[in-house]
Amino acid sequence: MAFAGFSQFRAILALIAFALLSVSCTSSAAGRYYGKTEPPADNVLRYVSGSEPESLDPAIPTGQPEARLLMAIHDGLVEYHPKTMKPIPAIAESWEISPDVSEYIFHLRKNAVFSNGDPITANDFVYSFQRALAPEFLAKNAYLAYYIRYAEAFNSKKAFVRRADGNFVLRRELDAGGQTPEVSSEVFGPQTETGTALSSPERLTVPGDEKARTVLFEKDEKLGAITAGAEFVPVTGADMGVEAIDDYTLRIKLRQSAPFFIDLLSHQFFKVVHRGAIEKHGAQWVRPEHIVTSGAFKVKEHYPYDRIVLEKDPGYWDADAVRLSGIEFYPLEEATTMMNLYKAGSLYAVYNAVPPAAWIDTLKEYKDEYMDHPAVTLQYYTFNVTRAPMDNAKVRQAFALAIDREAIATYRKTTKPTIDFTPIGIFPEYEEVRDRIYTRELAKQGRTLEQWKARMFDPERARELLAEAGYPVVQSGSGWASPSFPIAEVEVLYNTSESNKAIAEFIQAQWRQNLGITVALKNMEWKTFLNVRKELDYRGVGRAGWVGDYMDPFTFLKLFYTKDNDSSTGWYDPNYDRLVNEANRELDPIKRFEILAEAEFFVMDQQPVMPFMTDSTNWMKKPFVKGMYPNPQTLHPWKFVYIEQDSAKWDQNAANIMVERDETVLSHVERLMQTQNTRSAMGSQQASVAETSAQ
Amino acid sequence: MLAFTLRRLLIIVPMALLVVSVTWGLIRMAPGSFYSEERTLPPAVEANIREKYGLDKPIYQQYFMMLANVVRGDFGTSLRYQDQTVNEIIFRHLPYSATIGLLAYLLALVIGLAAGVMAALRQNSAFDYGSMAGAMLGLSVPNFVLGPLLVIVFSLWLFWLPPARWGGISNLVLPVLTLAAIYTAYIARLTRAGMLEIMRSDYIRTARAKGLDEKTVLLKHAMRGGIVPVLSFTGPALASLLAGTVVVEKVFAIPGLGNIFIQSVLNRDEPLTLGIVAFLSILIMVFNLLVDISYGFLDPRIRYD
Amino acid sequence: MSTNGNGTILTVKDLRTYFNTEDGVVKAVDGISFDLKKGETLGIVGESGSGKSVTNLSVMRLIPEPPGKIVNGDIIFNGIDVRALSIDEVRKIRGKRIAMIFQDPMTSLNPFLKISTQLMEVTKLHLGHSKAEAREHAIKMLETVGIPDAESRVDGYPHEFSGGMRQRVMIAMALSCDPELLIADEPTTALDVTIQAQILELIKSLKSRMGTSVILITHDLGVVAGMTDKIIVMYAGKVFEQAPTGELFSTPANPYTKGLLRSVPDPAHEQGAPLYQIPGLPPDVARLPPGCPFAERCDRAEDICTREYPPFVQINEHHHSLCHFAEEVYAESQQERAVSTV
Amino acid sequence: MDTNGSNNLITLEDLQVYYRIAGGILADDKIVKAVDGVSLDIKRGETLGLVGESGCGKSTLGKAILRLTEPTAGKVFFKGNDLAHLPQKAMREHRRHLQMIFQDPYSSLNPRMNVGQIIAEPIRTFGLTYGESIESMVGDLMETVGLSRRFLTRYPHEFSGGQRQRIGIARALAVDPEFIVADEPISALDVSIQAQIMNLMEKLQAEKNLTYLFISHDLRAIRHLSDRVAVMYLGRIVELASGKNIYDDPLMPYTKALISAVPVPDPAIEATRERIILQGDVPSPINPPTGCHFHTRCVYAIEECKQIVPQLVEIKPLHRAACIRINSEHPHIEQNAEAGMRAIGK
Repeated sequence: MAFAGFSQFRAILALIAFALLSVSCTSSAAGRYYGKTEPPADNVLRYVSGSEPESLDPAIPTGQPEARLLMAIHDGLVEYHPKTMKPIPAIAESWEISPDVSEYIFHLRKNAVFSNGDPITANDFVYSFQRALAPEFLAKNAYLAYYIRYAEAFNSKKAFVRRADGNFVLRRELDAGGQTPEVSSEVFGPQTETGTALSSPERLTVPGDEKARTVLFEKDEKLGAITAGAEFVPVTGADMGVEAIDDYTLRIKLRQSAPFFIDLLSHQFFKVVHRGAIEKHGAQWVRPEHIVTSGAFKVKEHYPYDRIVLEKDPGYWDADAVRLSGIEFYPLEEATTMMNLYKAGSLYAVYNAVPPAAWIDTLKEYKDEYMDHPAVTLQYYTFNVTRAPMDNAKVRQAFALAIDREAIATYRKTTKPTIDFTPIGIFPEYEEVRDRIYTRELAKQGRTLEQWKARMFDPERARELLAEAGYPVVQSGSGWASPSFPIAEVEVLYNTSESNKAIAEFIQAQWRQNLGITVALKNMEWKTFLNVRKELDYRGVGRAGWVGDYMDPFTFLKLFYTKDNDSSTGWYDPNYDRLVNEANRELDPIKRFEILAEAEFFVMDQQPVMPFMTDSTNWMKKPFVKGMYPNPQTLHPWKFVYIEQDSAKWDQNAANIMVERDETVLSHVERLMQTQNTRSAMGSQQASVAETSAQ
Repeated sequence: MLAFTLRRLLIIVPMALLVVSVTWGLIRMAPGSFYSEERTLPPAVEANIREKYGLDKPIYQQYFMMLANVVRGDFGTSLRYQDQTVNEIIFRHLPYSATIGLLAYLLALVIGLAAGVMAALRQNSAFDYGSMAGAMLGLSVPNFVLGPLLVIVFSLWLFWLPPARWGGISNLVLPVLTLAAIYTAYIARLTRAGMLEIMRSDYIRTARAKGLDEKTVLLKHAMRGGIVPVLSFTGPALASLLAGTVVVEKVFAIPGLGNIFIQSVLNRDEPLTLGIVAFLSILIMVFNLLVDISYGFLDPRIRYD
Repeated sequence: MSTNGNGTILTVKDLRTYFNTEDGVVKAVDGISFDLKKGETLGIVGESGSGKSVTNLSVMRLIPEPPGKIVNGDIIFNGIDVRALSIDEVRKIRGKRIAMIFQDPMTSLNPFLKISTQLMEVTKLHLGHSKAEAREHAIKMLETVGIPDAESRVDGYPHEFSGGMRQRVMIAMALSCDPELLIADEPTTALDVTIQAQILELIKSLKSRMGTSVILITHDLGVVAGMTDKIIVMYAGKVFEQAPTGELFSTPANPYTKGLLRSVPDPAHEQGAPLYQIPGLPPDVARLPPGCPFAERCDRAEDICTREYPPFVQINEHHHSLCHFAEEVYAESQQERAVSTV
Repeated sequence: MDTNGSNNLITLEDLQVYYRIAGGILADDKIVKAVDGVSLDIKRGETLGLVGESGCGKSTLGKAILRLTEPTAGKVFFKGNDLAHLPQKAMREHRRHLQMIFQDPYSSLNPRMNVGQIIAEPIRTFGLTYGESIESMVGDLMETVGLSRRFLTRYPHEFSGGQRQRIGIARALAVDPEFIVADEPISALDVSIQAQIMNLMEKLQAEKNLTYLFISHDLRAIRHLSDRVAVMYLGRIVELASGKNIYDDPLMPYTKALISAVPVPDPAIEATRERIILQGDVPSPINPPTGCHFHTRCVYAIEECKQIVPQLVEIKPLHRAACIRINSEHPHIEQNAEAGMRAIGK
């Protein structure tokens, strides 16, 4: 028997396999539903959470997989609205905001308890925040809380400087530039000793570590002079701007104006934890046998890498409205495996971006199940502005103009083309304001909004810009060439993945076609890539993506804020910081958006990054699962989710799911929001924002 | 033989330490670290983390600290799953891999040996061609293709078996079949080749000349020699099967050691990676030793001195 | 079908065993006939590839099929037509009534099994021995073939024995059931001369004690000279000469036999003079010429030899030679003998 | 050693080759004395036959002379130079004069090289000639050993055993050696081919004035080819004499048995001659018998044989033997045995 044709043999096998796979995702298109569709009799939701959660401690993990899971077992001051993700009351049944948006007073409900029956009080929040921000806790999410006064100082082991007369050195004594404005020093809400202290002018903080301090003082003589002879008092958790005014009233004082801070509080990092359990069991308090939770569900079983089984907590303050009797989370990672389980009826929903791109055309046929909605994400390329030729804004603009974003979006199927840094379709009010401001700013330059929006694709202008930058583009055969362009200095760096590669190749082809420049592609393993990009060790162009942390444009725009920003471009401009500070001090949301839009225009005009698409949430759920919405982050507050046994009431067209009104869910949400709506006028604007976006 | 075993056992320790050291070096050479993420950490947090994990100490100190822990068999806690020790994780996930691996191994052994022996006996028969073509198929279809194929047929078309995850016996069927396929094929081919070689040997002619029937010739005289090559293959194979097979565990979402291993590497979870590497290298060395010892039982000519 | 006459234990008539190979049909044995009387020893001499081993494997029906096949001929053993038997019936003869020993005692014993196991299974099978009986018998047989300390060595493995000892074990095994015919296929080729002498001596003495008939296959004319009653010389699958031992050595009637005899160095002669050599190489059995297969190497070949296949000439009652000039060669040999004896 | 005026090409002085067999951590290493103090001369142009049973060390001795095995002790003089202690680099100089022919012509030829390459390899290695003349030289060599030049590009598997042995000989001849160790060159061959190879070796010796160490267990071939014969037993030379003397008048009981064991292709002789059948096997070289190694199988052995290591001494002119029971006055052991211990004057 001859095996000469071994390689052919393999090729044939591969073909067979491919054929079968294609069949598998098309064949049952005949049926209405994708695979087995039977609601479970046990009223337990089976969902896939992604990777094995790093920890069940809400203050530790940073990833989406944990976010999906932790919001089921831990409760916080506020909860995400299931559709808009704006904050709705949770343990805090209402809150008040100070006029300069730097202080919040939360009124806690009195019937909230932990899973062991202990009542949840304001002190539990104080403990939770202090624990999470303690430097030795090493929380990677700590930065989320840095808006809280002295939180960063505490987390970074800083110290106050106390003069011999007992007075602390104030920050403003040193701060000449006035970058971070002082907040109001009037106490808002109940007058307390701590409240007064928190409202006094911000103190100067210096490194707590003596060595680091010495180095700093040597560099900064002025600082050295001010602190000479003074005593250094370490910043403690108690110094932070979090105060339990009484058992059910919590004060949070911020270091700056931050209207978006309330959005942040829905994040798992700010959930309340049980001090007793933690002090008793240490790191192991998260084990199923020890864990004490505060959410609608409590942990029944946890088999790492296999499943986490939750059951409804009957003691939960909102338990009457919780409809699922339990949730099983499967920590899976392979998209195909998830889809298989979904098809086989063992999973009732998959999360965002699970359906493989190649299957999407087929999956779209299942209108009752497939969903597609803008996500709070942005895909963009960064330019390393610290190196030639990308230090030249014109080159950057040329590169950004030379790609056909519509084509990419069509090619990638689930994305929408984007040119600005805040993704479209997520903040409709901001977008409206932004168009107005852009028109104004462009007029100053003698340009129009239409011209600006033509940035979507303008190869001709791109070639002009490149020529202006000193790299003329000439006709070469049927295409273009830019002989003088330093091609060796530019490459596209991306982290290894099929889709990143496909996009990089697409963009590479666009630049070759429109600018006559063929850049090299370079891929790296994720962690390596992160390091290289952060250190600005790349030449020319780097891939980047950003997922918003909260529902405010600032979650994107902050990437360019302050000198050591996260943009991985090396771009920084103090004018930008000034604008952002001004915006965040503004309590009127529209005015605030105007200033933010001005800031966005400022940065996008300089083009340190090249946004090109916004991802869509593309996912599926069985029609009998209700109350799960394609919200921008596909995070589902589980207490609103339920399983509908009556097939007549199943979701019919998933595309309409956001506009259709599910009484069961919305009446629940409205009931909860009532407590906040009845509060003072201060709080009403928050609720109205939530209300408008809900429609 | 005792001396041989002792000597080999003694070698395992330094070998495992060597493997661990090399792995450690590779992890440290790879850029990035367990705490790096899309979002850059505030420098203060990063500094705190580095201090806590001793990353601010000189590299040789870190190496010797690591080595000292490894020698004590204490790999510490996982960097990612901080409430869990490395040893706990390994021994928690080993049974999943071992169950699948052992079942696949037994299946492969039974079917592979039987098919190999039959094919050798009926050389050039339809059975021979059929089973060897099957073996060829088993060898050339990678399990990341075979697994999904089985899933499509048995889970998504027929809805007979679950497509993934751990659970009841029905959950075991597809991963075990997938995993066993390639080993069955190997064993069948090795057995056939081994048996054919033995069947041509002089002592088989002697056995036949004695008037023994074919069954006795085969089972009593040919089998032992014929499976020697199988043994040398299956020993290390069993070690790797027990320790988990990444692809199958991925495809079927089995919480086995292979899966954990890959994750630990991707997470830069150094203690976990080192722990698994040490465990696997010891496992493989022990199995190789067992194979070498069992040679002695199988083949009286082999002596251990 | 012929039957064995009185006293004849084995008759082989016009045996032809062919092999299908990639090079075509190899006529490994192509028309061999001989009779073997009870108590007689037959020597079959030939170089490698001459078909001597295949002849005897054919007798035992041990030719692997495919690729081999006995295409023609009668094999009558004690009146039984061996070719007509079912394979199960053949197995009852193998090892019991006809036994074999092989060239290489290193590989002919199963290295994985104890000597006792290998010896006992024969008598358990053919003589219905119980385990204890078989073991006792095995030890007795080992003692018979001169293995010292048989009681303790019986449980050893083959590799613990020297080559000579292993061949003794093979002989013990072969003779366990007191066979009527022993086929010894190059039993001493792999052994040292001193051991060869021991083994030949052993076969000789056992044969006379047990009355076994023997077929001794060898390439060494020296070995058959002292051991056999008659000899068949094979070349390229054919019998070239067949004669009683004495006559074959004294008056060979075939140029090939003569050449073989002359090319063995004679220790009695001084060193120096060149040795007689048969030129050329043995033919490729798959591509035999139409004439005499030896013609190309034969120093007295004439045209007819390459053209026509030679006749099998009967010189006298027991002496045959495959040669166009058999009579002449015989006459020459007689003359030479007369000269040398004078 | 002064070899001036002597006709010796090779002189061995107390050559020893010991192997160490690792004993493991709990057992001592074992020593195999494969060659145990051999002293010999090989004269220019002669053939020295070396005979013995398998495992007696004859191949090791041959290899040790060529330094294919490192000698443990002793000296190997080649034209006055002690090869045994020469550094490898200096050894290379001599190596082309010292060649070897192997028993198994198949396994000693690289199956991936054609005949031309095989024979040319030593020529290139020693840089004897270059370019096109290599091919003509190889062709000449092939004809010298009786192979057609046409076979130049064929591969070893295309040849019969005898032809392969011719290739092996041609390869050895390629560097124009003076001394060839032929290690069982004919024992793997058919009878009719053995004669061809022996004749070829004799022819080449005459033409090229070669000196052979001819190692074989075939006493008939040894007798035919050798001027002198050395009989080896368990690492020691036990008898050394001319071929004629060895055969016509062997002195050592072992030699007698060896010669007697050779079957004679003549039924008349076979029927009448008295054969000495040795009992038992060659003892293991790991733990050889004390005294005279042969005493365990020797019918004439007496108590002293177990203790005294016999020296190889001249018993008759040009005939040396190592046996305490014979001496020049009483060279025949049968008579000594009959006469008992009186004969050796105890």
